[in-house]
Amino acid sequence: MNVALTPAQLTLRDEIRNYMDAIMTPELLAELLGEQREGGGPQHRKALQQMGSDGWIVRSWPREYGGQDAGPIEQYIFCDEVIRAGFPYPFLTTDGVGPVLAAVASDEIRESVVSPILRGECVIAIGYSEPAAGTDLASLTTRAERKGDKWVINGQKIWTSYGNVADYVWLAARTDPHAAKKHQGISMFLVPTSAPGFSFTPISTLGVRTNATYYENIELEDKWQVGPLNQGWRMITEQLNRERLSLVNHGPCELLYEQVASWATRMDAGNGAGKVIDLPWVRTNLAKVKSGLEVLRLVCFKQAWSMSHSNLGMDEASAAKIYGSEFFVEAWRLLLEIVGQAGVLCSDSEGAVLQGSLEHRYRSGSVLTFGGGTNEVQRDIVAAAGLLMPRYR
Amino acid sequence: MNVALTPAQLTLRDEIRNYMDAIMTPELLAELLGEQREGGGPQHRKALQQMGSDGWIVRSWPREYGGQDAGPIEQYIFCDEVIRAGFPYPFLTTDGVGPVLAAVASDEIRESVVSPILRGECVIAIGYSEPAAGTDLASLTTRAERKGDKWVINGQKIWTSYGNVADYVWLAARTDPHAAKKHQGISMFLVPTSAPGFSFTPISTLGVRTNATYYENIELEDKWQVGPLNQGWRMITEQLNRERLSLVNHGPCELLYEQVASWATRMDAGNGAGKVIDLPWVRTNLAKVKSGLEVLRLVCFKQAWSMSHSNLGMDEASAAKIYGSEFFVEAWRLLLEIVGQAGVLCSDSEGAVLQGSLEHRYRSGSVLTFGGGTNEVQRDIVAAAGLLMPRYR
Amino acid sequence: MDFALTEEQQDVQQLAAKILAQEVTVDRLKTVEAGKERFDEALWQQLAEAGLLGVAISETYGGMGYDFETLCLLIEEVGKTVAAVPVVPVLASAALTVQQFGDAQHCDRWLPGVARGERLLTAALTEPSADDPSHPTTRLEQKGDAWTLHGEKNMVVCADRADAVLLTARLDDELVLLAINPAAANVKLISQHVTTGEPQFSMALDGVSVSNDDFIARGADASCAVRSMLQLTLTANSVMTLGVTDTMLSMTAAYTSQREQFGRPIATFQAVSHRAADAYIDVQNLRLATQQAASLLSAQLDATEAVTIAKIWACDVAHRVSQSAQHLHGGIGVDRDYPLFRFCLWAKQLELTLGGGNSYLTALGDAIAEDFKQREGVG
Amino acid sequence: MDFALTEEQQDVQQLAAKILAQEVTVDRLKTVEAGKERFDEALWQQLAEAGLLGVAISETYGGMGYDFETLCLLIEEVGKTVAAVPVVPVLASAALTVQQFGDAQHCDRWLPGVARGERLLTAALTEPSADDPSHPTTRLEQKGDAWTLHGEKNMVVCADRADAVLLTARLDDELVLLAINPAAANVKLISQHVTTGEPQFSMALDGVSVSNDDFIARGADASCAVRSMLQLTLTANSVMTLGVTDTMLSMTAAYTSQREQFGRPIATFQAVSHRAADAYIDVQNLRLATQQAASLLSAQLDATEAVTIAKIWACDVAHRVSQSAQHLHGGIGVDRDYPLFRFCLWAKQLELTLGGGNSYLTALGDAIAEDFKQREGVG
Repeated sequence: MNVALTPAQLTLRDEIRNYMDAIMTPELLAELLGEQREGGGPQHRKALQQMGSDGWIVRSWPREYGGQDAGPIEQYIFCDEVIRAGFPYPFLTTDGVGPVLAAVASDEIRESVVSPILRGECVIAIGYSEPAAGTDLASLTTRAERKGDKWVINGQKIWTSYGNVADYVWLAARTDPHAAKKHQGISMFLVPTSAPGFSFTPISTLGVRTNATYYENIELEDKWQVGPLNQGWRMITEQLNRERLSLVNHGPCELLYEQVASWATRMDAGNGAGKVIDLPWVRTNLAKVKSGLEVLRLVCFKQAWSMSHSNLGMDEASAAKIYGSEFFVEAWRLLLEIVGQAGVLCSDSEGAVLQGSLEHRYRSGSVLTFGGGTNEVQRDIVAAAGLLMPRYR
Repeated sequence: MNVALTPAQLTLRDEIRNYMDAIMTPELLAELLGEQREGGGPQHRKALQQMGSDGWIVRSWPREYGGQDAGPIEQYIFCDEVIRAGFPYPFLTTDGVGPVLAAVASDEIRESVVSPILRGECVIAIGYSEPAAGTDLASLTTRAERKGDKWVINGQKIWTSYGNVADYVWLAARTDPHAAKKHQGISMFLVPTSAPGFSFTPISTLGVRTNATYYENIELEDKWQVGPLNQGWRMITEQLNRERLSLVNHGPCELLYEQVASWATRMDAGNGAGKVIDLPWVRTNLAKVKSGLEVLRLVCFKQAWSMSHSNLGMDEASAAKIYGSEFFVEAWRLLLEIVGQAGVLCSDSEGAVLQGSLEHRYRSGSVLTFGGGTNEVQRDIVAAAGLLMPRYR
Repeated sequence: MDFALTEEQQDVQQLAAKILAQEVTVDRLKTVEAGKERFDEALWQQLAEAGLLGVAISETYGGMGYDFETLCLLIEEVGKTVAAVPVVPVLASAALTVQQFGDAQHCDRWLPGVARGERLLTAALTEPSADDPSHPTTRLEQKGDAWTLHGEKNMVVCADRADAVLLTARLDDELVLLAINPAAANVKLISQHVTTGEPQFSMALDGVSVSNDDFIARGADASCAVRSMLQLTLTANSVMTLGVTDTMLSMTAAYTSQREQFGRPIATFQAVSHRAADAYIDVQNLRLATQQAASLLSAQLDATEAVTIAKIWACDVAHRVSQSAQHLHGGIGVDRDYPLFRFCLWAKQLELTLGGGNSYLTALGDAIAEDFKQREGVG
Repeated sequence: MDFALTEEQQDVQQLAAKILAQEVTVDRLKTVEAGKERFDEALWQQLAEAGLLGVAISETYGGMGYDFETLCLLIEEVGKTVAAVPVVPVLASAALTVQQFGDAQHCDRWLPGVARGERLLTAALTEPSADDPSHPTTRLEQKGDAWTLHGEKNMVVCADRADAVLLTARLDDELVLLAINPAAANVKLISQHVTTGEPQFSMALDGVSVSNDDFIARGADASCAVRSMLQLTLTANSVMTLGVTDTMLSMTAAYTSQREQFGRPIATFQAVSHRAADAYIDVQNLRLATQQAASLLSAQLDATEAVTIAKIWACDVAHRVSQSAQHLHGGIGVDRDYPLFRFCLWAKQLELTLGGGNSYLTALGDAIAEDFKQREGVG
């Protein structure tokens, strides 16, 4: 057993860290502090194309699609550094939907969608959740009906992040309303956001901006229906499982931990008590974050290692998602306590600490505990798959 | 609003504290350190009779039974001081079963059982739980069958605390096996432990000694069946509700908190770090116990106050039981940490700290979280009664 | 021992609840928040007309003359609605401190106006580099018969609207509590953007002239006044947290009882109902902790420990209940079109105001150690 | 980065698991515990015959010559069964320290015997008034060419059976690490009764003669040896905790899956299954934390932080999983006729051995502060 990164992995990490330093130009950083915090602005688009042409997007893809088959550990390092740098990288496009399209879509779609993805020129939003179908995703009601040689889509999705800037929505729609079970009869579509009948409205949340997207008599040629008809549920769950792995990367939390610790080392505690970091409770808060973070790092790398040996269990993936998402909530709280009252000053305020990054983080804290498969369902999975306990509904 | 005890209540508290100091003779204390930790030994019996003849047992009873109708706050103060003193007071007899017998039993039983209870000469054990009927108490299978003018009892009970020393068992038995619902058809019996067919075996647990009790063709005259036939379930639940209130008294925890804090004030921390209480984490542990304890004290008095105004809600009683029982587990942990490695030395060991009382406490910690109505059921009650949330089975 | 409210207190509570429930609709909050400042002028006037701004101001100065405990009932109701009215800094921190520690002239000058809703007082309790108003870095310099003030305060609520800001400074080694007009020369206010949108300001004091009239207290009196102001503020914020979390809890119970997934209300999943039950216990416990602190302060008894314990509970409960409410609501809970998010913002702001729970655990631990050292006669 | 066990490690793990599963039945434990001491002589011999006592002892001294990480696999299996064998103090604390810091004579004298199960070594890490073996109050006094030892050690596992007890003392200002024969004159052992029943002893040292041969290390070497001994012991105990909690977890999953109440297995209540799921996450996380510490120690890399973090997790997980297991079992869980209670006792003992989690959080926090002060170039 060897829990340290190999020299090659360390070199890769440093390479990406340096590369991302260059990617994060002052212009891009400025753009990301404003309305387009989640990406999609011109600077962000430009940077993404740069990453595409520098070969980073294709790197993790299988060799048959021109990729380099980068292993899960290397891909984790990549993800982690990119997120840590603060770049809104469209993982759902590049590592979620992209490889699926490459595997099952028609040559035409590969040409018109997959290639642009690899060039960093195409972003795809995910359209699964609906107002009445959240955790119980299989009860979705957006429908696609066959009319002549076209599909006609009608319905509404929510939490369509990137829906305002994406080129396509990867949409789950009901194609067989008479299927015996509700998770049957669902198919996947690629909906161009330029299609007549597509619209969106912003949803402003505690933390980030997302969208409601509307599908009103959108007519699509058959080529936009991707994968086996009525078999979409398996594609959805596989994509969600893949996605879950990138939700709890340790890097961004590590970065903030280091920034707060450095800040506490420089700041006077007032009243002759030395520096903030000299207060015993501040040290304890940092120690709690550190000991939680260290295990999160191990959990993530263990997961990547298990994937590279093709034996990542469902229980392991769910356990990681529960632990990571709940640890983040705790970590933001502990770090904010250290900053104290000024921690509630927003990024654009006089007197904001660390550019208000903790103020923003705490507002986003809860999204991961219910998003990406709510933690209640994940615990059901852990008990059933990890402990073989019987279930009851 | 006035959260302080009245001068009369403070006087009562001091009076009981002084009285209990006198009750806890060296002989009794020695007896309680040995096999008869839970009471029932000759010294304990003697002390209980003393308390009876000094009028303490009858004090909380209604005036019609010779009591003084002591209010719930006064009775809480009494309970708390008695438990704090370390005296194993038979609350289930004196405040649980006793008043019920006084209210519904025949004159004969009142004469032969209730009067001795008030004199401190009679102890009654509770026989509800069975191996297959714990949380789901209503599925109990011990049966009482009518044969001629007698009842014949057969079955087994577990967790019959005091079953080895009690004069009677207050037994729940099924008298109508054909009742429509399982909580119907249960009746209450007073079983003399001298009756042929009664036996017990000790159950040694992590914390305390208790018993399994066996009922083999025990023949009882009709007078031992108490209360309305087949209506025992209501008597059980009422008694459990009453019992729940005395489970989480704050006094014993307060006493240990003070003992540990005093110990930490006297002990050197070693290595020139002053006293143990000078270690920042020790102070924080004490502060956590103190802030939890203070609220437990308020919860208990609020409950007693609500009872004295006859409006204690089920949700309030359940919330107090959950909070208190889980706080105790946390408090024993925090206090044991302060004592450190020597905290695992038992009371009879060379080098034991505070007579090993924390070593004993931590072993008893979990009993209250599942005993007295498991906390899962209590949370169901809080959600349903306190928050009006719908239930599903 | 008595947990009952007096009849007068029940009246105040009901009056406050009625006005706030009626006025503070989601639309009203959106309108206020779309305006220049998150301050609901009309509501403030309405509370004044109902006499509620004067609930703890002496009848001598046009108030109702009730105690701090009664004021807390108003504050709890404001917390329940997150109404855009600065009841804590104006009524608890500033007005009560002036009433208790100012002279008759100070009281005359401001309190009747506060009760009528015509004047605002506020308090500056923190500096960018000093959390504790008893140890300010702001300094007062004497020049002949006059003084000048130098330093910086921050996060001062409604400093722009206040007639006077209570603040501390050092005059050599002496602590002073002053009331400074924020419109005076050499005071510079800069708006600060905080998570709730509450109007807060940094306040640069660059040689502000201070006269005899501006002194509320000096030396030991000032220490005493500042300690009292802190305890009132901490308790009032804990009470506000109680209101905020109480509403989050009832919203969560209601939402999960009607939201269906998998063909049944999600409240029927034990994982959901038990987390709500834990929040219920938390809110009940916080209620008791704040009642104790408010009751002791009202009775002018030593409340140091009770105030600290209430603050510790308020911090924990704010965080836990807010996270539970967000989590159990799922996506809708963080949607700014649904009212929950405001309560979450307030929960975090209240938690961190004057510092988070762990710093108060340290303070409580230090006090415990002092106490036991005295009991044991150890150095 | 590689989480795989080598083939040799898998062999050791399987061999240990097989022997322990076969031998350590509930009846066997009851028999041992009914005897004079909780020490399973027969099992100890069986482990010796299988070569397992020598798993980390060099081949030169008759062992298998594997690393500490491999020894941890044996320790985990012992934790899983709470077998009555002192693998941590004998094999990790004492034997590895002698092997690494003793001279060839020390190794020759003891290690072959330890591997064969014929000799025991143990370590005394605490004193009644000093938790830290690097700062003992026990002192060594020089008189001409000889030394005498004065002081008291406590909670020394199997001191009665040991050929030598490793312990620290001060010689003036110098730290020394000694190996003392507990049967020597002026050593007085008193049996101590601990919660698990593990045989532990206080050890009064009242002028014990010490010769040159008894020195394992002095001065800086001794500091280094003691630090290493502590890190090995802490990690080994964390690994033992992993085994203990792992078994509690699987017992809980199995029991709740078959125990029926209200007509269904209680595992089907979400409140039950989710608490078990949390315990599962805890045990998995502890596994990773201990693997990291053991792996770094085996590679002779700096493991200070990793060992501390493993200990912090071990303390928390021991407490939480033990309480969850007891609670979810209900009454049967605390019944001493059912095997769970032994694991609960071990969980608490391991948690507190060498101090609880909060003291290690403090140590970690202090180290973090030092680190950041260096990075920032601050005092």
